Amino acid sequence: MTITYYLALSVILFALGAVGVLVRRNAIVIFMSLELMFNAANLVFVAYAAYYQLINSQLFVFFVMTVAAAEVAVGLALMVAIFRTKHSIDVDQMSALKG
Amino acid sequence: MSDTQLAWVVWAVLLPLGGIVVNLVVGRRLGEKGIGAVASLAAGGSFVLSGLLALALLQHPEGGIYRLATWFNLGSLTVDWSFRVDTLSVTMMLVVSGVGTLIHIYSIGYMHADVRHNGDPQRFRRFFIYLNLFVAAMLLLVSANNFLVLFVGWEGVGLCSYLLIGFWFEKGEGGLGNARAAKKAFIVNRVGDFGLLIAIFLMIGAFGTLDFDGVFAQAAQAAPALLVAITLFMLLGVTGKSAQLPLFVWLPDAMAGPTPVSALIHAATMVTAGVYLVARSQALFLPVPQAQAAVTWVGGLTALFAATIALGQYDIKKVLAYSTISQLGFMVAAVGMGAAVAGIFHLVTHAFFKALLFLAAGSVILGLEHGHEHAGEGHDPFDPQDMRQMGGLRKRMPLTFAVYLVGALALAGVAPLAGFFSKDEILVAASERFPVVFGLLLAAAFLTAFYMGRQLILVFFGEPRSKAAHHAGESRPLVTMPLVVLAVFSALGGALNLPGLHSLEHWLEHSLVGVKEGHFVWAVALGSLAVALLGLGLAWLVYGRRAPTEQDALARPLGPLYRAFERKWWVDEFYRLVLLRPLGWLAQVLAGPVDLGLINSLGDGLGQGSQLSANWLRKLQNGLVRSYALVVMVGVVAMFAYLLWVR
Amino acid sequence: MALGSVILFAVLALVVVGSALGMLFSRNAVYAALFLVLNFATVALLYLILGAPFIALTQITVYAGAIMILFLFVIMLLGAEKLPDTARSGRQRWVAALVALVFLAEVGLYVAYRGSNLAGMPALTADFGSPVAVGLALFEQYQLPFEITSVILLSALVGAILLTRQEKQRS
Amino acid sequence: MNAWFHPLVLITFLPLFGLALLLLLDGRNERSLRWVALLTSLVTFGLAVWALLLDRQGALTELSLPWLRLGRLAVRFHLGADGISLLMVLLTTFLMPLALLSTWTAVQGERLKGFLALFLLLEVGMNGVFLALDLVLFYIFWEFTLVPMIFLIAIWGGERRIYAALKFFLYTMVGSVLLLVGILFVGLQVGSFDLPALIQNRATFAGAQTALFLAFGLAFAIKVPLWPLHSWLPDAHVEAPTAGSVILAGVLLKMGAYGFLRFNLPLFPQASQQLAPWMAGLAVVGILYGAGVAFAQKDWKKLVAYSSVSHLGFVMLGIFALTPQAVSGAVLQMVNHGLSTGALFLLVGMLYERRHTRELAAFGGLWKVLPVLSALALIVTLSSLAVPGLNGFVGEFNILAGAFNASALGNVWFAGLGTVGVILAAAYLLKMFEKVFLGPLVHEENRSLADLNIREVLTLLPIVVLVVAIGIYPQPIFDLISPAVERLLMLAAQP
Repeated sequence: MTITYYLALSVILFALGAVGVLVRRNAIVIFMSLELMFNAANLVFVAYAAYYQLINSQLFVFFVMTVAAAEVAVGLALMVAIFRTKHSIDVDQMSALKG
Repeated sequence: MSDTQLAWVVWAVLLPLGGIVVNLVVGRRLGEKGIGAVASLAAGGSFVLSGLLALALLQHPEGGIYRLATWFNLGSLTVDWSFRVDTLSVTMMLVVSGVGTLIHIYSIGYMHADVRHNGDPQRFRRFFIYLNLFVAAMLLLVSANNFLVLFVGWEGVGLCSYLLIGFWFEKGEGGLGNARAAKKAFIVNRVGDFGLLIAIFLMIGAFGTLDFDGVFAQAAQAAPALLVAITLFMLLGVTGKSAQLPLFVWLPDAMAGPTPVSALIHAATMVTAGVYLVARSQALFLPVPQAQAAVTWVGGLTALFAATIALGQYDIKKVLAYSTISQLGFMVAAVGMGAAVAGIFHLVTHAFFKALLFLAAGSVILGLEHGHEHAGEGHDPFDPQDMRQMGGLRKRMPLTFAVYLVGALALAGVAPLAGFFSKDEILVAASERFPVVFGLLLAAAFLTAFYMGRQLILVFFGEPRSKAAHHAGESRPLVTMPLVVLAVFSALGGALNLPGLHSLEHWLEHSLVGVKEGHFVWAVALGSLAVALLGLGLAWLVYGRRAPTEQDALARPLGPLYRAFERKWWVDEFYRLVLLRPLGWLAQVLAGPVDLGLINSLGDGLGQGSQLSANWLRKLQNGLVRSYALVVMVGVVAMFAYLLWVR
Repeated sequence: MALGSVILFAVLALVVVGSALGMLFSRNAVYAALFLVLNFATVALLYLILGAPFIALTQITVYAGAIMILFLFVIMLLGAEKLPDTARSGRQRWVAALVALVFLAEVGLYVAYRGSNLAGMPALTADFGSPVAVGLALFEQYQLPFEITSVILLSALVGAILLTRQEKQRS
Repeated sequence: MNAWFHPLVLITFLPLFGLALLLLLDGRNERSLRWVALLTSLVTFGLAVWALLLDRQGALTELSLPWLRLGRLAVRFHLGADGISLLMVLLTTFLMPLALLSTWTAVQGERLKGFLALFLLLEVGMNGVFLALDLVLFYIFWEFTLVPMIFLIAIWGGERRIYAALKFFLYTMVGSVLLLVGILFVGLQVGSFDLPALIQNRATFAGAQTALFLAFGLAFAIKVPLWPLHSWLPDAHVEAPTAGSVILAGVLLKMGAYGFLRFNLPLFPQASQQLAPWMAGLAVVGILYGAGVAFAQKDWKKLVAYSSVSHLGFVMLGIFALTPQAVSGAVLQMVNHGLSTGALFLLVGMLYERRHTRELAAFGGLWKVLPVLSALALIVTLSSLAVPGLNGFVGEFNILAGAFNASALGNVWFAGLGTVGVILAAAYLLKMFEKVFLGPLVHEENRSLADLNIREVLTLLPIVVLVVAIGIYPQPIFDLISPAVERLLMLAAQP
C-alpha cells in the first residue's frame, strides 16, 4: 500500500471532474464536477498528511471545504439569478461576452 | 574712403525702403501726388547719395567695403551684410537710381491715367511701394560685397518683377494672363537662380567664403574644371535674369506689366543684372576660355535670335522687349569675351535709350487710350499697343515722336548717338576674338536697325489707321519731361567713353580685372554705321513707300521664315510640349495613382490588416465558458507535458 | 501491509470512480447529485483509513449533507433536472475526452517513472488526526486563517442573499 | 532651486494649472474659458523666454530626480534644455497662443471647454518631449501628445475625421511600438534610461546600432514624415481644425526631426554615418515628390500639407548631411516651417471660416476684396518658397550649402536635386497664390467677403514680423543652437 495508489485515484477523480466541467451543459452539473475536482485535491492533501505525519494538510482540507461551501452558496445564488432572466441554466446559452 | 562716406551706400539702399514705410503708414492720406513725391524723393535721394559716392570715388578710386552686420556665421562660413563701393558698383547705382528716379516721376503721370483706365485708383499707392522696393533690391544687388547678398538682391528684383508684371492681376488673356505671365517670369527666373545657387555652393566648397575679394583672390589657383563648373552654372543664372537663350521666354510676357515697369525693370536695370554679374566675376571667367566662349556664344546667338523675332511683332512693347533681349545678347557677349568695359558701356547707354523708348511707347499708349475714349468708342475692345492701329502719330504727338526718334536711332547705332559708340566697342572686341560671333552680332545690328525703322514707320508715319490714332493727343508734361531728359542722355551718352578718351574705361579699371586698352577701328565703325543705315533704309523701302496692309510686307517674300519670326520660333510651344505637359502629367500621376493609390494603401493596408486579424481573433472569444475552460485545460496538459519532458 | 487493506482500498476506489462516472453520465441532474453524494461518502471512508476522522465526518456533514442538499434544493427549485438537447458543442466533447486521456497518460508516465521511489505509508498513531489534535492546531496555529474563513462565509452569505433577492417591481 | 519651481518644470506643467482652472469654470462662460486658456499659454511663453534668458546667462540648470524603479532599472525625472530644445520650446509656446487666438470664433458651444483642455494637455506633452532627457520620460511625453491630437481631429475635424484620426493613430503607434522596444533594449543593456548615461555607455549596444537606429528612426520618420511614410499627414491636416493643423505642422512634425537629432545621432553614431546617404536620399525624394504632389492638389489645405512633406524633406536632408552648417540650417528650418506653414494654415482657416470651402477653384481674385489678408498671405507664401531676405531662405540655403559640401553624403547629387525642389516650390506655391488671390473675381459670393479683423491681424502679425526678422538677422538663433549642434555632431562623429 503506497501513496501512489491514492495519488492515482485522486488524478482519475480530478480528470473525471475536469471532463464533467468540459462536456456538461447544465451549469449545476458543472458545479458538481467542480466539487469533484476539489474532492480529488482534498484526497491528496489527506493522503500526504498520513504520509508525512503532518496534521497541517488536514487543516488545509478543512479550509478548502469552507471555501467550497461559500463558493457553492454564491454560485448557486448566481444560478438562480441567471435563471430568472434567461429561464435556462444551459451554459451554452450564456454567451453575452462573445467578442 | 572714410567709413562715413562708405555708409552712404547703406543709406542709398535703405532710403527707398523708408519710402515704402512712409507710403504704407500715411500713404492713404497723402493723395496721388504725395505718394508719388515720397517715392520719387526716396529714389532721388538714393541717386544723390550715389552721386556723392561717385564724387568720393574720384578722390579715392580704389573704393572700399562697408560691413553693416553679420548675417549669419556657421561653421567656417561667415556671410556679412556688407556693401562694396567701387567704380563698377557706383556706376550701376547711378544708372539704377538715376533712371529709376526719372521713371518714378514719369509714373506719377502715367499711373494716374493707368489706374483710372483700369478702374482701380486704390492701386496707385501699391505701385509706388513695389517700385521703391525694386529700387532698393536692385541697389542691394549692385552694391553687395558677396555673392549671397547679391543673391538677395537678385531674387528681390525677381520678386518685384513678379509683383509688377502681375500688377493688373485680374487682366490679360482670360483674366489670368497677367498673373500667369508673372508666375512664368518668377519660375523661369528660379530655374536660373538654381544655377546661381549651385555656383554659390561650389564656391563655398572651393573657397570657403563668398566675399568677392576672397573668391577672386583664390580663383587663379583653383582647378580649371571647378571654375568651368562654377561659371557655367553662373551662366545659367545669367540666362534666366538677363533673358538669354534658352531662358528668355519670360521677358516678352513680362510686358504685361505697366509700361514704366517694362522700362525700368525689363529694359534698363533688372535684366542687366546678369551682365553685371559676369562683369563683376571676370576673375572667375578669365582663367577659363571655354566658359568665356560659352557666354559669348549664348550672347551672340541670343542677339540674332531675338532680333529675328522682333521683326514679326505688332505689339509696340513686344518689339521693344525682343529688342531688349537682343541688346542684352550684345552685352552678355561682350562681358563673355572679356570686354567688360564695353559691356557695361552698352549697359549704360542701353539703359538710357531703351528706357526712353519704353516710356515713349507708354506715352503713345496713353495717347491712344486717350484718343480711344475721345473717339467715343470707350467700350469696344481695343488694343492700344497694336501698331496696326497706329500710324501718323508724328503730327499728333510731336514731342513723343522726337524723343522716340532719338531713342530708335541710338538703338539702331547711328552715329553720333550713344548706341553707336557702345555697340561699336563690342563689335571691335568680337572681331578680334570671335569672328563668327562678330558676324552674328553684325547681322543682329542690321536687323535692329531694320525693325526699329519698321516700328518708327508703322507708329509715326503714314496716315492714322484707327479712330483712336486719329484722336490721339500729346501726353502731360509730367510724362514727357523725363522723356526729354532721357533723350538728352541717349544722344550724348556716347561721351562717357569716347574713343581716344576712354573715360569710362579708366574709371572702371579700378574695379574690373583684365581691362584692356580699347581702341577704335575705323573699318568696324564705318561698317556698323553702314549696316545701321542700310537697315533703316531697307525698312523705308519695305514699309515706308506704301500704306501698310493687314499682312506684313515681309510675310510674302520670306514665307514660312516670317511665320517663324511671328510665332517666336515656337519656343513657348516647344517648352510646353517637352517640359510643362510631361511635368504636369507627372504631378497628376504622383498625386493620383502613386500617392492615393500605392503609398496610401500602405497605411490603409495596415488598418485593414489589423481589422482582418482582429476579426479572426475575435472568433476565439465565443462567449462559451466551457470553451475557455477547455483552453485552460489544454494549457494545463501542455505545461505538464513540458515539465515531464524537461525533468 | 496486509493484502486486506489493499483489497479494501480497491473496493472503495472502484466505488469512488464508479460514482464519479455515474455523475458524469447521468442525464438527470438529480441522479448526478445523488451519485456525487455516494462519491463523497466513499471518499470520507478513505479519509478514515488515512487517519483523518475529523475531516471524514466534516466531509459527510458539510459536503454530502449540507452542500449536496443545497444542490438538490436548487435543482428542484429551478426544475432544471434535464436540459433540452442542443448540438452546439459536439466537438468539444471529444476534445475534452482526448485532453483528459492525455492528462491521465501524462500522470501515468510520471508515476511509472518517478513515483517508484516513494516509500510505503507509515503506520499511524492512534490519536493522529483526532478531533483534539485538529482543534488544537486550528485554534493555535491557524487562528487567523480560521477567522478569515468566517469572514468569507459571512460575505458568501450576504452575497447569496443579495443575488437572489427579488427586485421590487416598479410600475 | 526648489524642484517644483524649476523653470523647466514650470514650462512643462504650467498648462496643467490652466487646465485645472478651466475645469473649475462654468462651461457656458465661453469668454472666460478662452481667456484662461490664452493667458495660460501666454504665461507659458513668458516662462520659455525667461528660461532662454537664464540660459543666455548660463544659469539654466538641469533637473534630475529619481522617479521610478523597475527592478534594477531606474527611471529618472530628468529635464534639461540645450539650444535646440529651448528653440523648440519657444516655437511651441509661441505658436500656442496664436493657435488659440485662431479658434476664437471657429470653435464654440458646450464642447469648447474640452477643446481648450485638450490643447493645454497637448502643450504639456510637446514641451515635455523637447525637454525630457530620460528615454522613458521622453516616451511618456511622446505618446502623451498623441492622445489630445487624436481627439482634436476626431471630434472637431472635417467630414472624414474618424478615418483621419484612425490613420494618424495607426501610423504613429506602429512607430511608437518599435521605439518602445528600442528604448527597453537600450535601457536593459546599459541599466539606465538616462540619456547622458546611455551616451557614455553607448559602446554596450554598439553591435545592434543599425537595428536600433531603424527602431528609433521609424517612429521619428513617421512623425516627420519622411517619404514614403507620409500618407497620414494630408488626411490629418485636411480634417483637423485650423488650430490643430497649426500645431500639427508647427510642432508635432518637428518632434520627429528633433528625435533624430537628440537620440539617433548621439546614440548610434556609426549607424547614423552609414545610413546618412539613405536617409538623405529619402529626404530628397520627399522634397521632389512632395512638391510634385502638392502641385496637383485642388484642395488648398492638402496643397499646404504636401508642401510640408517637401519642406520637412529639406530638414531631414540637413540633419543627415551631418555638417554644422546643414544641421544648424535644418534646426532653423524647423522653426521656419513652423512659422510659415503655421501661418498658411491660419490663412486657410480664416478663409474657410468665411467661405466654408477649401477648394482652390472656389477662390480667385481675392486680393481685390481682401487686401490685408492677401498682403500677409503673400509674405507668408514668399517665406515658404524661400525668397532671400525672409526666414525660409536662410534655412534652406544653409541646408543645401551644407549638404552640397558634406562628406557624409559623398556626392553633390543630394543637394543638387534638393535645390531643384526650390524651383518646384515656386511652381506650386505661386500656383496656389495665383488660384486664390490673383486673376479676376469669378465667384460672386467672394465679392462680399470681409477683410481681417483686429484679432486675426494680431494672430498673423507676430509670425510675419518673425519671418522678416529671422530672414534679415538670424544670427541670434544660430548663436543659440550652434553649441548644441556642434556637440551633437561631435558625438555623432566619434565611433
